[in-house]
Amino acid sequence: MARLSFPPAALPASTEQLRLDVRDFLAKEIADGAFVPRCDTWLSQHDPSFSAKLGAAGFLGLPWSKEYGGHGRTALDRFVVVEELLAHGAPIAAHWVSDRQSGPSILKHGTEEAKRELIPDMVAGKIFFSIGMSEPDSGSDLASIRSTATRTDGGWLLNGTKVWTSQAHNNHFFIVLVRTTPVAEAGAKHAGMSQFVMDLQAPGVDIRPIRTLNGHHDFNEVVMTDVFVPEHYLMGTLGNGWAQVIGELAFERSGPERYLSTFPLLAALIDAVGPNPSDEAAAQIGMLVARLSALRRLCISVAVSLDTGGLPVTEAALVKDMGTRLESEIGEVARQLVPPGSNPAFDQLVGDAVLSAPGFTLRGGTNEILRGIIARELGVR
Amino acid sequence: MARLSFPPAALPASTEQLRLDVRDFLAKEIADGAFVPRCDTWLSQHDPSFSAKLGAAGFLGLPWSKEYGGHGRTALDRFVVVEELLAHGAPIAAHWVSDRQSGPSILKHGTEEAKRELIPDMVAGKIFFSIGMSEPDSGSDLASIRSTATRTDGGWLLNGTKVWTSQAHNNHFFIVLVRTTPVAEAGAKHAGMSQFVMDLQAPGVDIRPIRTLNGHHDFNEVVMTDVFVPEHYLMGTLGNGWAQVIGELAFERSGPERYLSTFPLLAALIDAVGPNPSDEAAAQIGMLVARLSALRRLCISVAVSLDTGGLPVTEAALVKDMGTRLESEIGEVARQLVPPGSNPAFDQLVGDAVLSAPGFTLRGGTNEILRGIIARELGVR
Amino acid sequence: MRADDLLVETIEGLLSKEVTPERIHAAEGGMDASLWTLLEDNGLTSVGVPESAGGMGGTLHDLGAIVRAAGRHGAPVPIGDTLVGATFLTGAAIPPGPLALAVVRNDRPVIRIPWGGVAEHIVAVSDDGVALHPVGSMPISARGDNYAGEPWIEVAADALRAGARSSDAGPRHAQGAGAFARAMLMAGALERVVDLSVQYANEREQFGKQIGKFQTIQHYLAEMAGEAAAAGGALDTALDVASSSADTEQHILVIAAAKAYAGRAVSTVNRLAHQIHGAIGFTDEHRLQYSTRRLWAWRDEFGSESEWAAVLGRAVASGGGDALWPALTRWPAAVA
Amino acid sequence: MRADDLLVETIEGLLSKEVTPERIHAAEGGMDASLWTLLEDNGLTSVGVPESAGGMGGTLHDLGAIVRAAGRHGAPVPIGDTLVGATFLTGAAIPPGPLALAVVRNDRPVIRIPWGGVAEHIVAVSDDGVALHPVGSMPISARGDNYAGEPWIEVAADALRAGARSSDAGPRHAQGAGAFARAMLMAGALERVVDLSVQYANEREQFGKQIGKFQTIQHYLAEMAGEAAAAGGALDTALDVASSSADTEQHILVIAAAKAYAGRAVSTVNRLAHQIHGAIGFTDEHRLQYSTRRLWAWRDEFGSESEWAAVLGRAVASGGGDALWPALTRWPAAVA
Repeated sequence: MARLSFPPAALPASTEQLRLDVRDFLAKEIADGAFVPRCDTWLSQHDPSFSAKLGAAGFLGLPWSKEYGGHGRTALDRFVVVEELLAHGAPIAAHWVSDRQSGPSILKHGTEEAKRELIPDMVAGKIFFSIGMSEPDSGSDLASIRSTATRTDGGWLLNGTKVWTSQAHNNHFFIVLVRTTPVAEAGAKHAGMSQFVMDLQAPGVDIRPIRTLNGHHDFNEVVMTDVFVPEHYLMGTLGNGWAQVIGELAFERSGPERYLSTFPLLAALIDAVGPNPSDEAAAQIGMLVARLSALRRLCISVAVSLDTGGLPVTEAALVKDMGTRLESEIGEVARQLVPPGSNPAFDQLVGDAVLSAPGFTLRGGTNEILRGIIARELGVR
Repeated sequence: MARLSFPPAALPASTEQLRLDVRDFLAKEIADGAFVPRCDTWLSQHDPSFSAKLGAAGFLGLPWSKEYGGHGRTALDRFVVVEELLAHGAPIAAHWVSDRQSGPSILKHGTEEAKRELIPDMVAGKIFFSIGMSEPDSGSDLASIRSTATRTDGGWLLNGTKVWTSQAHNNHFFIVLVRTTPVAEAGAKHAGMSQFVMDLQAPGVDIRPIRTLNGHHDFNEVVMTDVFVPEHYLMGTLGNGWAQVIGELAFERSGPERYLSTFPLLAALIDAVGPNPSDEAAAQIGMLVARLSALRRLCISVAVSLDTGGLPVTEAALVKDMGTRLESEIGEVARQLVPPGSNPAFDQLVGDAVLSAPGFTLRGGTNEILRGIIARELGVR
Repeated sequence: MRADDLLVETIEGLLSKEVTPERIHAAEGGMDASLWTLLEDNGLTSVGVPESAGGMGGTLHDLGAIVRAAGRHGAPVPIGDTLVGATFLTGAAIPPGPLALAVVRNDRPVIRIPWGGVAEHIVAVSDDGVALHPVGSMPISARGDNYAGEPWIEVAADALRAGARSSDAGPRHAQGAGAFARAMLMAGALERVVDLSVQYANEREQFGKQIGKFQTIQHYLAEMAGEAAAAGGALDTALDVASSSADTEQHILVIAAAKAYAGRAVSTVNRLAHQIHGAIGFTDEHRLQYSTRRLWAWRDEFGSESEWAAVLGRAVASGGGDALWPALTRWPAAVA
Repeated sequence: MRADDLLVETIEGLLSKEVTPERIHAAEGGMDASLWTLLEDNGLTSVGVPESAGGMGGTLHDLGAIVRAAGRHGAPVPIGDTLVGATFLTGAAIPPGPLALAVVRNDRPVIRIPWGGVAEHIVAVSDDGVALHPVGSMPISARGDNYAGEPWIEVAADALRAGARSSDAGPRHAQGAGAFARAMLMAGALERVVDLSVQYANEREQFGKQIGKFQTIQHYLAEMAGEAAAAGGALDTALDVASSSADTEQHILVIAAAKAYAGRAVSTVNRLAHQIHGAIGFTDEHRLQYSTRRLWAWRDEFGSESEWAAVLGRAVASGGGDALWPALTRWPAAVA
């Protein structure tokens, strides 16, 4: 019987000092009024100056090679930093994509020139990236994208439309997936795609806001009309874009941002309920804590596996499915245990959670897609 | 947009006196120690003497024509009686199928001879029926049954195996669905089936117990080997069995037994929790009550619709889907609000509910089948 | 009992024509004044107020049908609070313009008043009785919008309490009335969210087929339809009992059940609707969010589902187990 | 940290061979004495007891692996309570034969003792300390079986309290130990139920295809696998923390989380497993119910999920919001 594998794993002791350093840093920032803890900050709270402070403090690009300006530490060191930033509700949307996936992607697939040009400023928290994947009609069926890149002198011309590019209006670049060979010629739906780094300030780029029901402008539509991309911004092998993207999914899906988006609300809920809850209120809070603790362990197991060369795609999908449901339910429990209207700061956190929740279980692969992946791995055919 | 229809409806005032009569009757029976309230009594608590008492009191065969010994009242009168019996956890498994569907079926489809022979004793609570539908490999796919009836002198010879025939070991007859034309000849999977009344004491009938995980022997396998059934036990039109069965589904699926199976536990829970629950315990109990009340209203709407010639098959499916989940959840809430070990009578009711719950959402059409029916009616194609 | 057919047809026709996404959007943070005027001109803002008091007359079921329709369409006007607010003004002249309802609880120094930002008068119900205040006369300490852009205000309880005429009605009843209006609105909006989801499931294609062909989507829709139907049933029961029973404690309990059920339904229905709609339903351009944001706002106003379920649960607990079934059979009672 | 590989192989091999549905069935209402003897002969009934005290030695993770395997196979012997019960007998000779664990709470005059019906000795933990009683010496006031046919007894608290040797351990710790054993058993049984369901979904055909091809069934399996994995993760954390931290209050909290999570998982996993298996899984002849009945029984024993979640919730509430995250990062702590 196939079974998902979450081998017992713990973070190495070497991460402990780093954790305390980040915690101290954040305590000072909060005390200085640099930020007020919020929910879902990795998507919504874009603060370049805060990101630059993190860069200056050495908390970005941790696992990246020193050769390109990284800190040469481990992915688990980054894990710990990210956990602390999320749990404290810090404004980390500016560097989020850059630090989580663009940097690693460039280091793995980018040209030498691109690495030298981009990585140092990403480590410094000064250059920020978005993701150029979804298209208006692709939805969960990512392989159906239609944007194209065609050869031109010294590089490529990109055309098409990307949607759901978070923070494109505030960031400098995105890594974009486009067709370099038409489906008809490529033979298979997944063939003929390539990835490029693209400058979001380049001529021919039109960035239009997509406002969401929570009142945010986090997302954009990015329309590319003959946007020139220099040759050295091609990522990896021409035509190998799909495989490169899929290889990153475990990294994208398994992080602590998949269950900690509403952690600041849970902490606030505990204070709002006070030290002597009824048995039943205590049970509701305790069960949320038990779930968080269990998922955190699974998440660490995935992180350790990734760090040691494993590719726990299904396990990551499972953590994301369960984690995003949990972070949604924290909002539901909170609003029922503490009715609105008595504490504006608390109401703000509840509002963040309730109105942002629909996104939790959609972004980065809907939960229905994830469950299909899990079921296949379990061996139903 | 297609939408399910639950027109506002209430029981007629004419049912009120009957309700009070049943309630008085039951109060006396409980006081006399005739029964202790239990969960899921319509399936599990088989008590011929109690059924005979109900018959003598005039509470069975209520809507059936006086011509055949019935009381000539309405289906809504029966509804009220059944509600009271279920809510009080009375032992009603003996006459349950007979009163709910076999009687109406015989009155609608049976021969004059069968009606005269069987109905009066069914009204008296002295002849009890089971259902002969499912087969070992049919499961949710009822049209795939393989039992047969072939013509013989003066009647039919029945062969095959029926499973999940509740109380066949205690009852007198079942109404059985068999093939009278092989699939190959009938053309369509649903064609060529017929219904018969069959005597469970006839030669060639072998009744074998199916014990269930709750420790009960409620169900049986009924093996038929050349069982003779007289001609006058044919129900309705030869070959029309499928349509006859489907026409009864709304009646079978919409009754209050689809949400009241664990009502006695809810009443006991309220006493066990006591008059001063915490806010959160009160909310859990209150929500169960709100759900019961809402479903009861939908159920009454379906009953009134059926009574006035409607065929609310989908609405009945909806009530059953929601009601069976509710009656399962009552057990889950109860065992968490009142830990086991302090009150044996309460523990008994919890045990009834927990161990019988898997059956609630399977019997009479699994909830997955029901949801497919509902979705089709909503207009997804 | 049911609402007048002609009335239902009138309100449905009117709202179908008037309440467009563009107008809902434009009204956020305020209300749609021209819609209000149209409703007022059609006499729909005083249904349930006796003709003798200058109203249109009509039954509680008529009132319920209007507010439910307003919920179904997301009408950006305080029709619900105006209609239930007027029922507290027995013997007083009912002023023109929208009303807001203030539940002046003893344990709160400041009272949040839904729709206070656009109402002309506040019906304030406290233990001292009922007071009618022009909004302009009230010291407003805070303003804000609920999730749906419906503007509330906060006013000191003492100011609201001033000038009250003694009444049988207290803050519990006002909380109940506000919750009743929300249960009506929510029953309508839940139906709309189901309808939108069915429609979307038939239109949207993924992996080469309509998403409505996926079994999971079908089951989501079935579950949503069940919750919406049950919320509607609970509302119908509350309307029946509040119309026919003289016992106002019974009114509170059936309203509790209706508001609790509606709130419960929102959690499931909104969640699954957004899951079905995917990213597009999360944008502020899609019709869905005009309904789902209202549902999230309304389930919190005048008591959440857990607060109302606790009201019902405490009543049931104090009655004991044997009293539960007889109580349930009175919700609704049999009728001639 | 993890259990010894050879040990895991040994217990798995042994139980795979011995624990057949027939033997589980035959043992209901008692235990499988020959299985017990076999385990004892292999030294598996004293793992976790130091060699100096006549035990086999081994770590808490070893102990956990044995009990988890017993849960996975539904082994009808009190191996869990025997192993955790022995940990209270520090300094005392550990008697041969199965142990049962009595949590002698002050608020109960009579104590129900799981597995008391077949144990040879009772480890009774009260505020007076720890007492070891031959079962034969105890006044048994009631007998019964849990849902899985595992026999309990009830004994007067005073009789259990008699002769206690003073100890740092009190009834809270014994409740925790019993819950810990249940969390181990449940983690194993949950895995088994998922495995059986996957297997059945691949075998059973309905409407002309394997039911595992229906999207709804696939999603049920995914959800079940998630709950089982998380329950296993919570157990692993409890084992790690209880092995490495000197703070027994921390032990109680991670055990609370593990038992609470396992109980929560049972509701989902059992419900969906039976829904997938249909009628056949509801019969007493199918393998499934040997696992699901145990899970229903175990989630109630030594505290339900809501009781343990409340323990955790009260601890968290008393610490305040800011203390939660630092606490979570110690469950488990980083290790060298």
